[in-house]
Amino acid sequence: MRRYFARKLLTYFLTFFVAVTLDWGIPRLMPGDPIAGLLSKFQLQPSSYAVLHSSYTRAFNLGEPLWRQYLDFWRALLHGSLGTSIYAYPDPVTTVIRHAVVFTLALLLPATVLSYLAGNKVGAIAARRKLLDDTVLPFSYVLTATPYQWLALLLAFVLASVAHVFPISGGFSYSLVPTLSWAFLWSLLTHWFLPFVTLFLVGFGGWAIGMRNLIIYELDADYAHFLESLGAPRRLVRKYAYKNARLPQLTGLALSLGTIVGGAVVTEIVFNYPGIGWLVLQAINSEDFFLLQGIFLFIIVGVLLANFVVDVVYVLVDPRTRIGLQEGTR
Amino acid sequence: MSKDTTTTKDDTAAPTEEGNTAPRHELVYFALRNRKLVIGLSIVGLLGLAAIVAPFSARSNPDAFVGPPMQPPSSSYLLGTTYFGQDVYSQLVNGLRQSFLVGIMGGGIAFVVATAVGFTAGYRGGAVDEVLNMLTNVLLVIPTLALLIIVGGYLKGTSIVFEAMFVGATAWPWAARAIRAQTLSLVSRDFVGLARLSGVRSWRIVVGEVAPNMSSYLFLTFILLFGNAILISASYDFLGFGPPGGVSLGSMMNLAFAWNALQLHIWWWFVPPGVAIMGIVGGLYVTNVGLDEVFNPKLRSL
Amino acid sequence: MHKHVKRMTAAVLAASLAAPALAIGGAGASSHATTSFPRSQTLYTSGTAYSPPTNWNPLSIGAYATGTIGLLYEPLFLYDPTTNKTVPWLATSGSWTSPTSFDIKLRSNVTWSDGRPFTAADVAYTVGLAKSSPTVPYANLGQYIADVEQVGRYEVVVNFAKPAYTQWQNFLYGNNATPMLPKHIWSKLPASAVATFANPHPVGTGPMLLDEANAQEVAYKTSTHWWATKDLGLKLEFNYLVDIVNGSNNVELGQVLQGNIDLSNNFLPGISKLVGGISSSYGLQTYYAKAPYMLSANTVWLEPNISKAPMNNVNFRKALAYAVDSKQIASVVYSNIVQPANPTGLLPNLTSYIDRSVVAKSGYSYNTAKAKALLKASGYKGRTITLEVPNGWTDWMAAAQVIVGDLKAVGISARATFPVYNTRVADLTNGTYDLALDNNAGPSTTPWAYYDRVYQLPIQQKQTAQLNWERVNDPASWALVQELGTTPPTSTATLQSVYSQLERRTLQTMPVIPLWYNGAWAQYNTTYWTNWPSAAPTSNHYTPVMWAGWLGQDTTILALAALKPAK
Amino acid sequence: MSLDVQNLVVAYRTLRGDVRAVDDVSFSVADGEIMGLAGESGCGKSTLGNSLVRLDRTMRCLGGRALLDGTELPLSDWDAMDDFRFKKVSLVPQYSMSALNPTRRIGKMISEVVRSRKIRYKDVLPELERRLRLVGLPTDVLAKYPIELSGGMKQRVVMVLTTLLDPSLLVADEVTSALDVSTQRAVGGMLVELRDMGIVTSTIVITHDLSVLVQVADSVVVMYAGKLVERAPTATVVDAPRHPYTKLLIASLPEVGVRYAEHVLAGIPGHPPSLLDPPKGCRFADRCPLASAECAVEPPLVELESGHFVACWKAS
Repeated sequence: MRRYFARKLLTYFLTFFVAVTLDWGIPRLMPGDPIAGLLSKFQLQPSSYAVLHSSYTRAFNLGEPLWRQYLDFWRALLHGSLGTSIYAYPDPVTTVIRHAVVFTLALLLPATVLSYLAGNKVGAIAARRKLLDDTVLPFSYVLTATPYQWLALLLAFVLASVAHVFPISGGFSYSLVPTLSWAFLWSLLTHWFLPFVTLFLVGFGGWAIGMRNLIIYELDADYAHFLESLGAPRRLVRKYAYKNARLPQLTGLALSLGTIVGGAVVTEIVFNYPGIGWLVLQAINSEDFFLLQGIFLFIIVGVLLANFVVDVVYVLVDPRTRIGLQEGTR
Repeated sequence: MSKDTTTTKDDTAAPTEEGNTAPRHELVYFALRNRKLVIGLSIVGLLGLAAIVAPFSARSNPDAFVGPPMQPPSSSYLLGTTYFGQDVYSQLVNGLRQSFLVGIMGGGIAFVVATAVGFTAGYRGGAVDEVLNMLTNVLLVIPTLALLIIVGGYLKGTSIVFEAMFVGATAWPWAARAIRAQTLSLVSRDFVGLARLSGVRSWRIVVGEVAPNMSSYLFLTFILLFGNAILISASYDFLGFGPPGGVSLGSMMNLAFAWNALQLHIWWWFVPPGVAIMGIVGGLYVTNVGLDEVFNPKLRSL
Repeated sequence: MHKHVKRMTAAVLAASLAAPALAIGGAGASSHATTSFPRSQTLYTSGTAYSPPTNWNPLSIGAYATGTIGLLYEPLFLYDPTTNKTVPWLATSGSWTSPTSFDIKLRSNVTWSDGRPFTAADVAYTVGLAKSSPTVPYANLGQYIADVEQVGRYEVVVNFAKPAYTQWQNFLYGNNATPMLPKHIWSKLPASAVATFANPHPVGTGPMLLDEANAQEVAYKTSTHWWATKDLGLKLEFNYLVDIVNGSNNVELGQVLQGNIDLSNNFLPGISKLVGGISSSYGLQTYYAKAPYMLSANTVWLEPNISKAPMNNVNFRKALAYAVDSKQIASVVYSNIVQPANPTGLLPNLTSYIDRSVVAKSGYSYNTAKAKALLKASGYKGRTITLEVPNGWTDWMAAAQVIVGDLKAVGISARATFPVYNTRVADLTNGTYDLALDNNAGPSTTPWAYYDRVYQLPIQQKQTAQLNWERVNDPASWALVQELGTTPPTSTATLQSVYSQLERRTLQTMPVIPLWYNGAWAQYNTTYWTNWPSAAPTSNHYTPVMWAGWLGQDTTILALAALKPAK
Repeated sequence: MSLDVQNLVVAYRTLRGDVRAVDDVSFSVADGEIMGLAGESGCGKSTLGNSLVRLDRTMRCLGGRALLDGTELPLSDWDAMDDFRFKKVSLVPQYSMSALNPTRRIGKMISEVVRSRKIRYKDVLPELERRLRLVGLPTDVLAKYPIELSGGMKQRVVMVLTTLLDPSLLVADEVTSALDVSTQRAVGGMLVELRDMGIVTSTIVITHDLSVLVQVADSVVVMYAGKLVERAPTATVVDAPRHPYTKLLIASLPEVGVRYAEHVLAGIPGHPPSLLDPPKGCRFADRCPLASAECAVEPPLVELESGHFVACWKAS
């Protein structure tokens, strides 16, 4: 078991290393001079341009040779620093991200976990009842084939723009100062709802279909037939099928984390929801590659962590893996 | 997500004692009887047809300013006009064409990479497997958008072909993993062992023994990659990394969003492209499950 | 195990929902007493800030939060582009007492928000930074200024080593007018930090105080001690001004329609359809009730790279000018909220400087036949030229499509490309582009700044400061521009003759092709506040935009002071 | 008379009609008898055995009946069959290696199955543990997952579980084919032991492998193309088979180590006929070296001597 996790951790570390190295390249590989881009937004006289250019180049550590920059980057990273944001100059990138992260987590975690749980449950029920199979399933196909941004647009149009049931944008009402008051919490909740529903629904469809199809397979597995030959009631057979079908679903969860994050990005953009995804667009629009680099680093770490959690849960849930580990056969 | 609809379960297992492998015409029969397959294929087929005849059925160049702006659907403008007075119908059929192109090209490239990586990793094992696994992991973890931004930064603006190639180059990891798992389970079977012992060269074994045994699985994988490629490119387009103009379904949504279609209530600008994408991708997914049921006798119901 | 998983899930969900509340709310709660801004006492604005407010240093151009100049810090004079007049602000007057001395008289009852009086020492300090700190935006003045004298508590004399009329004028008036800084605070900073430190606790002379800032917005509270209330009878009727960081313009239109934003300075597509037209019920208003709806803000050029063929050919450039139909761009892309530019490119506030006879003789207009003829004369061989527009600038991208269509129509093989912004900047500074859209020529009190941008010499390998990006090498015109800088503002006849010459030379050589005027986008919702800036006969004809350079240096602050609650 | 099968017809439903995998088969198994069921792949033996316990959803019982201890088994009624399964009739499937739910501890799974049959786990646990010890398994296998057990151990667990409630009829479907020779013998011995101890009343052993039958079976039924062709005491079948098909089958047997009859039978020219549209008359006629005109009429199953039935015109 220890060897397994040591190996896993090594893989994670290597992946992290490669991904971070690529990420480091973002502001440096991009064509054009990020400082020139920044300064072009001010109307400057040539003399002050030269002075500012050199001071900003120093401030963003872009003057050193590349290998030096690379080492400095790792050193700073280990100290928890991701440099300075152009978009929110002079705030450090970490501060900018920290403000956005809470919103994204509040959106992504419940949407992912709830859609996963609900999708699995409903898919399992659909596999059991013909009526549900004929109604829930087509609906699920529609949902999972829906581009996130389109569902978001549709919800924003119908429920916000036309019906005015929900606010169309933002993380909370402009008229409130963030405080721990009921009014503020309510405002957070109403602004959170539509983006949450978007992420939830699209995810839900996929999980429901996945679970339904997996259960159909599982019900045809040898152990299911054996249970039947022992006269076990359908309930028990389905229970086993459901539990076993959760395993490939869990693998699916790990594989689709990237897609889910991508969905969150476009959804946040549609609703102007001030999370990481929205920040991606701001960083792109303001050509803030340092911020972009920080966000992507954050996503990389997040996805890796989530993968690790899935790995651990998988080991907890699947005795085959666990036993295999203990016997050192894997 | 939907990629789980083809499970890693071994659906190519030898048929039961009494069952016999279905002859081809029987597959056709089951295919025709399978409601999912028929519905899925009809939707994809219809939309595909619309894409193919797009240049003939479009009423104008999709970018041309043909009429008064913001016209709701009417007999003169089937799906209304955009904020700028472009014909939404013409943009839609043209966008469908682009989406299919991206789907086939992007999905195709991803499929080729996924099978190559999956077969090699699963068949060769060892260090090759480790390296390929690492590559797969890295691609699964890093946000592909980051790569797109860098690569796209060097190209002044993108094109459908570039986008399809990019999607193809980045969307394969999950499929590679699934194919690797399948290959692993097949490689342990007798016939591959026999072939190996008899000194047949590896790629011949893969092409001659392994691939045919999972042909239906591979086909289903391609269908899912096809749909994925369309969805992915739609979100790139929506973020503004697509080809310029209102020429793809994703950029139609992007433009509609950027030009206030929500507030101006120009719903006919962003609803059709979404429905079209949903139709293609949903149709493909349903086709996928239908085909799975046709290929796999165990899942057939009479 | 299953139960554990369930319990864990529930805990994660609860925590993830509570997290933002705690993280955002908790932070605010500890430092702040205001919990909300009463709607009827608050003015909501947006369309200026593209990033979270983090900086209130008026010298950090491009970085300081909306309101820093205007609401907190104030210049000596305001400039009213609609009347082309200056308005004494912290100064009561300013005048040349000799060709090299400028005398400024100050108001005597102005105080900083920390209670200290505003005096000549502050002005002398601020002007003096031009010499002592090379990072301040007006450091180019340093070489001209000899010394700054304080005459008593409320008078300053600036002595110049050599004439620098236009540069000094830019320091005093218009969108680059420099706000006055409190010496007692700023002199403690190291010289290198003067222009860059974030100044999180600003102390200014203006009508408002910084109240609260988060990633979404910055809020100001109305000060009770504003000098202009006593001196000029001006008073802000609102107690709070909240400026919201831009989302997408799409989101913003929704907020304006719903009355959540009172003043939006974003480009909001479709606004011309909503004002007065299909739904006047929204209570939306713009400066003009009909086209072009907006005041003009800057000139958009089609910028040819003159260092490359075929753009180095004057007939080719003229062909471009005749080929593009600016009216179509204005109507199709902008729904007529912009207007086609005057051939000289000078903004409407500078109309009085335009020599009509020159325009009548050498001006151009949309004419495909002429374009084709000029193209033929240029010997154009059909090389494909590209038109660069930064990716994501949606209106320009749409305009680029129209332009390319127009160019193709006269036989120019053209293609639009949409590189990322930094690539486009690099291409322009390095001179590796063919055609570009550009709007560097912002508002100014005289045409000098416009021609300074067009003709600046020498041409460097990297044209970094956005000057002469088209790389025109015209020493004669550049000499005329320099002559403007040394001609006293009082010599109006000399100046006008130089302007006429520059206008003629520009139209004859077409170094840039003015296409249309970008608007000073401003849309108001009248639900909570009325008496908005308007061309109609009202008491409020001031500039309606909160943008840097407009709010505190033009007359937007006067427009805000004229607002009345709707009741 | 424990099991009495009368004119049983079981068919697979396919597109082109019913495939009669078991066609009008009658036989009986006495109390304490172990009956072998042999034949080529696809002859219907597995279908026959399985249909007595678990009629797959793709199959249908088209006729005939099966009486167990005088009671008719409701073969076509899935739910009613549940009353018999496990308690009266039990099946050791050919996929014993994968018959146990891989994600459940064995004891837990057994307790859940037992409880689902309205039996208290506590009540059967001592007997379960006794029988595990009986077949040479430590009782702590109950705390293990299937993956922790070897193939032979899994096989034994499955056998203990299926016979836990002392069924009247045990159907053992290819229980030995996946095992090595020594384990094979042990499992065979176990079948005999189960019978000897009175745990199982009667047993049907389905196999390709006639050598196993020689070891355990009292009598043998040989099937060909869905039809019962010969039934006799084991010794008779081995030493004096009367049906030409049985003869060929036996002739191919003796070499040690050849376990799959089908490999050897490749020597018999031709293929079994399609069951979708079986030939009239004797179904073996096409491949039969003795075939003649009379074979165009289906031969009846005739009792040549006591307990020896043959369906062949040439046998009498």
